[in-house]
Amino acid sequence: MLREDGLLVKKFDKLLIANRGEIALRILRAAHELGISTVAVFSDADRNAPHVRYADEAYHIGPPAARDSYLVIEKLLDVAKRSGAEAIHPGYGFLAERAGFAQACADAGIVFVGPPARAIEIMGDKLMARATVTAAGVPVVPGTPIGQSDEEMTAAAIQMGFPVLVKAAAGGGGKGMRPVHRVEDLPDAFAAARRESKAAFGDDTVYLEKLITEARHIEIQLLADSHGNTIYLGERECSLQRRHQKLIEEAPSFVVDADLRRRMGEVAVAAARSVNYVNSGTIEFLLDRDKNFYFLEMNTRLQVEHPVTELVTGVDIVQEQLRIARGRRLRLRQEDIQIKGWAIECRINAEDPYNNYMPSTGTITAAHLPAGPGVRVDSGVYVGNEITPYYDSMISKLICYGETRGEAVLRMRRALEEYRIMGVKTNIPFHQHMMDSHRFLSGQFDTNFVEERFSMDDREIDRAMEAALLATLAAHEQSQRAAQIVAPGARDTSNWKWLSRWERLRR
Amino acid sequence: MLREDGLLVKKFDKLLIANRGEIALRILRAAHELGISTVAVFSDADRNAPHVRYADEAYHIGPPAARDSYLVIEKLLDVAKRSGAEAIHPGYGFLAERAGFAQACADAGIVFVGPPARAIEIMGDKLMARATVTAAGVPVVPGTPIGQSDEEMTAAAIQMGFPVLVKAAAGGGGKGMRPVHRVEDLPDAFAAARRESKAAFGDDTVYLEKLITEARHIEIQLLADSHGNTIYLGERECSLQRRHQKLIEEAPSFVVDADLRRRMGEVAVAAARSVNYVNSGTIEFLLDRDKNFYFLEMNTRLQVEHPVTELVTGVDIVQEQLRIARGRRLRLRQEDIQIKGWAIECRINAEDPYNNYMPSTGTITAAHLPAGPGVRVDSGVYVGNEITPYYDSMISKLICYGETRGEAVLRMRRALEEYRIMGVKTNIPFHQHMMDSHRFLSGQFDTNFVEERFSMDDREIDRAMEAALLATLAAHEQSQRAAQIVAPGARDTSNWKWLSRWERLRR
Amino acid sequence: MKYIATVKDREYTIEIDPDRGILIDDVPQEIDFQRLGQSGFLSLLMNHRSVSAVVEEKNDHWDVLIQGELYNVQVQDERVYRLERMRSTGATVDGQAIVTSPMPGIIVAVPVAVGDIVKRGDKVVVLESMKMENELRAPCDGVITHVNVTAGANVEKDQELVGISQEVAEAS
Amino acid sequence: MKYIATVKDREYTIEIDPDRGILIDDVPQEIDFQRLGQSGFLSLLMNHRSVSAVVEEKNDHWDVLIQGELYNVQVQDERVYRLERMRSTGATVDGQAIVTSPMPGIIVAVPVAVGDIVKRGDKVVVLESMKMENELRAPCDGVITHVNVTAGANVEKDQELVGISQEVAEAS
Repeated sequence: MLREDGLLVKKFDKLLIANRGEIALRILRAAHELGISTVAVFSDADRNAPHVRYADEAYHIGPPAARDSYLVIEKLLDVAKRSGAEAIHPGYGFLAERAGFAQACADAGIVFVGPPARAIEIMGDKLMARATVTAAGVPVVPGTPIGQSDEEMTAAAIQMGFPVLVKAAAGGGGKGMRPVHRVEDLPDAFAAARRESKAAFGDDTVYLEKLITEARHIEIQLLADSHGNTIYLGERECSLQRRHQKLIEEAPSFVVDADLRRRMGEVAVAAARSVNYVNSGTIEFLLDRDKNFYFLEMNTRLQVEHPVTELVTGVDIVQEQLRIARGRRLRLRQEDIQIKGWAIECRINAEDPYNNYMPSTGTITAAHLPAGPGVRVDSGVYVGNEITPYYDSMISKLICYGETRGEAVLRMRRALEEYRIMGVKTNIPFHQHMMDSHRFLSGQFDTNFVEERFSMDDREIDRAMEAALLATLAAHEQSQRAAQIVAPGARDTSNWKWLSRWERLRR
Repeated sequence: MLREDGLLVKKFDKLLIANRGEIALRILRAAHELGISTVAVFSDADRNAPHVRYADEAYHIGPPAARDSYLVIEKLLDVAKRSGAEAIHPGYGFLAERAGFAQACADAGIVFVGPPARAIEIMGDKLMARATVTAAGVPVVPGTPIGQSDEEMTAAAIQMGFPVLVKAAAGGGGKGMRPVHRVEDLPDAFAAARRESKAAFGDDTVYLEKLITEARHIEIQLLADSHGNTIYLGERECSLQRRHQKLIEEAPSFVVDADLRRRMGEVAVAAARSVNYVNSGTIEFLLDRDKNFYFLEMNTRLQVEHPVTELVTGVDIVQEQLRIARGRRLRLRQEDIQIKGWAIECRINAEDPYNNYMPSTGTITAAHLPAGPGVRVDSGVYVGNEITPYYDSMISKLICYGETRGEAVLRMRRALEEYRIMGVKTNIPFHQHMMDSHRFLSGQFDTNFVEERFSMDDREIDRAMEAALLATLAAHEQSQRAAQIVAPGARDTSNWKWLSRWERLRR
Repeated sequence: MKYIATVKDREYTIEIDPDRGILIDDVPQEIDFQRLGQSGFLSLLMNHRSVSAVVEEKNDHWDVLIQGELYNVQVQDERVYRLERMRSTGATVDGQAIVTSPMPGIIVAVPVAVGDIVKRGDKVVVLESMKMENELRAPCDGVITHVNVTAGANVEKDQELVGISQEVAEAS
Repeated sequence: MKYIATVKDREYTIEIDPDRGILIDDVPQEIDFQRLGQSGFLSLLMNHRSVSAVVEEKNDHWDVLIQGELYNVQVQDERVYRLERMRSTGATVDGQAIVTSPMPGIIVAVPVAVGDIVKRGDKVVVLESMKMENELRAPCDGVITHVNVTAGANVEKDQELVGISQEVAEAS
């Protein structure tokens, strides 16, 4: 069914997943569970990736750089045509929020698992989005209109008072975003935000917003079908960020009660309706100390952190996306949505928390995932996986569920200890330190907490002696083995006996 | 606190786990999540097992045979003393239902994470159990009293009518149990049941029960604290069995509605109260076609299939066990328990479903676990793990959750496809075939379904050509490599090119 | 290079040719074959169909695990295959079947004796292992020629337990 | 056999002796050390305390992962260690620090020039990689001696970007 707004909605049996990594695997699994067959695409860097191995079919689409592979609309449409895929799921990142891609799919008669192109377009343009939702009665953060000169923006900043936030009009995920506390730092911030935005989105338009301090980042998950039904699935707490990259997300939020949840949810539904939204989407809000909330932006796609909502509502958001794209009515009404228990997600990034979170590249030499009750791992990495600078540094998501927030935190601690990744440095110690932090445990944090009031320096680590011993035993083992290879006749194995000797003594 | 019935209940901070395999790991994780430190024990066969590696401390307790290690009470109490463990969790199997072990713990001042010895004793004696629960108004299956001669039992069988069930008085888990349809088969059945019971429990007393045909095996999960509060956590459907070994369990049951659940739950609570039960326990019922239910037995311990109840109630049963043993009151009242969604567990056994489910021994050479939303794996196996005849053949449990039964089944199919174990044959194809079976999908099965109306012969497998190709490519790769090692100078690598050639053609 | 691969009574002729690529039963296939590290995990793209498998070499065959199913594949060089076929044509196979222990355990019962006539599927040994009694059955019709164990004996994996002389084997 | 293992400025003397067993800083320890297959996964029982780790050899050290934390351990034969200490005693280390690229990427900016005086922690290069800008900082106080790259350059991992002459190193 081609709707008036250009959105194509119809039953399909074969789905192309225009993405890679953990999210491609997540979507593949949902499709398999609905009996939909799957088509993966891969760059040269991803031939051995799980999304290729788990798909029913897989097509090569070019060299590693995304601009030559995962971002090339023509290649994706060509694979859809060759494979007979009737629908495309964009995942997040890459082409997920390109209105042109949604439109190109519709034009080719392919279902785009997402909202109508027009909704992406409006919400993708921060200024248009502000105007549209404001008209629908949604509160927004004060800011400048688009198209102002640096001088006009500087004047506006002085008038609204510092701190302010320089934002890329095309931005998302924290890219092209710079907080500025003093007027003299504005020129550098304009330049940096433009550079990042140009590199990431091919557009260098920036504008200003008032920076709400001590604010929390709270977002509302929405589902909307093509028949006009829109519901909210509660909130996610996403305040723990670094350089506007979310690191830890929770559902529900420590500071949102039932009444605030209902009010934010209803405003979020109104915002979505203002652009005739269909499929899964998220309204991001800033929540200030006095529980006032302001519309930040809408993410017109599936989000990285969707699992925490899945765990506390019992709803499989990706399956719902596919059902909605197939034209089905939502089975759930607002009153069916209940929040039960608590879920926390830690994003596992290839970066060094002890060295200014510098990204870490290399080849994964060992990967042992945590498991057991209440633990979910959405991962796209594998042994032999080369972590390259071509794609972003998030390699896995660890999500834990508990009956209460305390139990979820304790389970996360346990799971982080079980997680073993070698070959790149990861931010697992950061998460461990956070799970031990009193501020985190008491829920007392805002969006600046990680950058301004959290340090790895005070982390106590008490396994140095064991590490020293293990490395020494491994080194000794190796040298003994080498010696035996060189002169097998010259020595017996008695040097090894002490090891088993100690074992025997204990038996 | 030492209660009147001899049960010791007190706060403890160090727990010894008197078990191995997946359940030892399950308990370790729960203890870690409660901040309780853990002591593992291991036989010679288990030095490298996960429960040893994940525990805070580990002690060797003897050779592989359980009677020389995991079943030796003195060794376990000695380890508790040496390590300073203040409590012991027995898991399931091994010493879990030995009243003498519970009593020995109490005598040594060690908390036994389970019921009072007297409750184990009564419920462990099938006949005493029948008498006790009957007095509490619980319906039971007709049968003979204990201590009858073969002649008396034969006469009783003729009187109550065939089929009957020969049961070991000390039995459990299907061991020492034999269905008999004709009077002439009774002598053999008596002999076999006695042999098995003697071997498994050191006791060869048997008795008879009427065999309820077309019955379902439904059990009620209970939690009881030491302050007199007992609640039920809904039912589990355990009818899919082979030789009285459960293979697939679900929660809830297809045939139990809210009213029946309440009635069975209340009867189960009454049965538990009749022995002053404390901690986690399960009342097993037979449910006939007319929805009459009969008490079968009580399992006075944690059960293999507890995860399905955890997934639909959100309650962590093992954590609750530890809290109860520490003397805490139940946080949950009956009205807090709600069943949400559907969960299915498949027991992954080392056995060959295509060859009469013959146990399979060997060394695990590869193990890749399924993951993603709604999938839980409780596993104790690892690469390098030798599957020996010393312990039972269940190597892992795969549990899937869905919003509905259909979704749980579809997710289980997906997860079974993802599961990879090499080195032993497993019953994964059995589970796959069951998940495809119309009878299973429509919920139409009883306890005889697997043995009498389910066959692997009609399973269609369509990947033979791919298997042939993969083996041939692996063999070719190996022979080419061997040839190059023998005469490196004599051949170039052109024989390899076709592989990369095909790759290149596609790029 | 031509191979004959046999799976469950089905035979495939697989040709690996530097010039012609890969042909299965003479049909060319577009193949992309990858080994993940040094493990037995393999990934195959066959005309874009993705197949993920674990492949391991055994004594006389290859074990291939695909989507939960274990395939027993015999791979033979075509020339070896032809030679073996030629050799066996017309000959009579010496009809002796041996029932071996599939795992270590204890013999519970041996309900047959030398000279007994058994049918395929008849119970010949009861073995206890992994806490369960397992019944070993005759793989063919025949006469019991020897019984190497008695009840109570401890046996190892692959130990020979009972011999059966088969009916005269058919010429293949 | 005596080894000196160094972790985060802490030194341990570890003696592995066929007769005396294992001693850490002269204290005997009850040790059970197991390697799981051929992988880097190790299991240690040290006086019954269980430690599970992944250990891998790097160029000049060992990486040891325990409960999420990665430890960089230097292991030296005691004799080698003593020789090196003797050699370095009294000598002055030539104070040159090199800022290298921790990963491939594109240089966004180089806010220093030859001759600039920098403090430890000052920004010397901005590198874009994994879609983010990353600031590389001076590892020590000193003077910029050379700058090998300019904005816009593609760099490889471990490529030398900027050199800094350190203050005179202290005799150790």
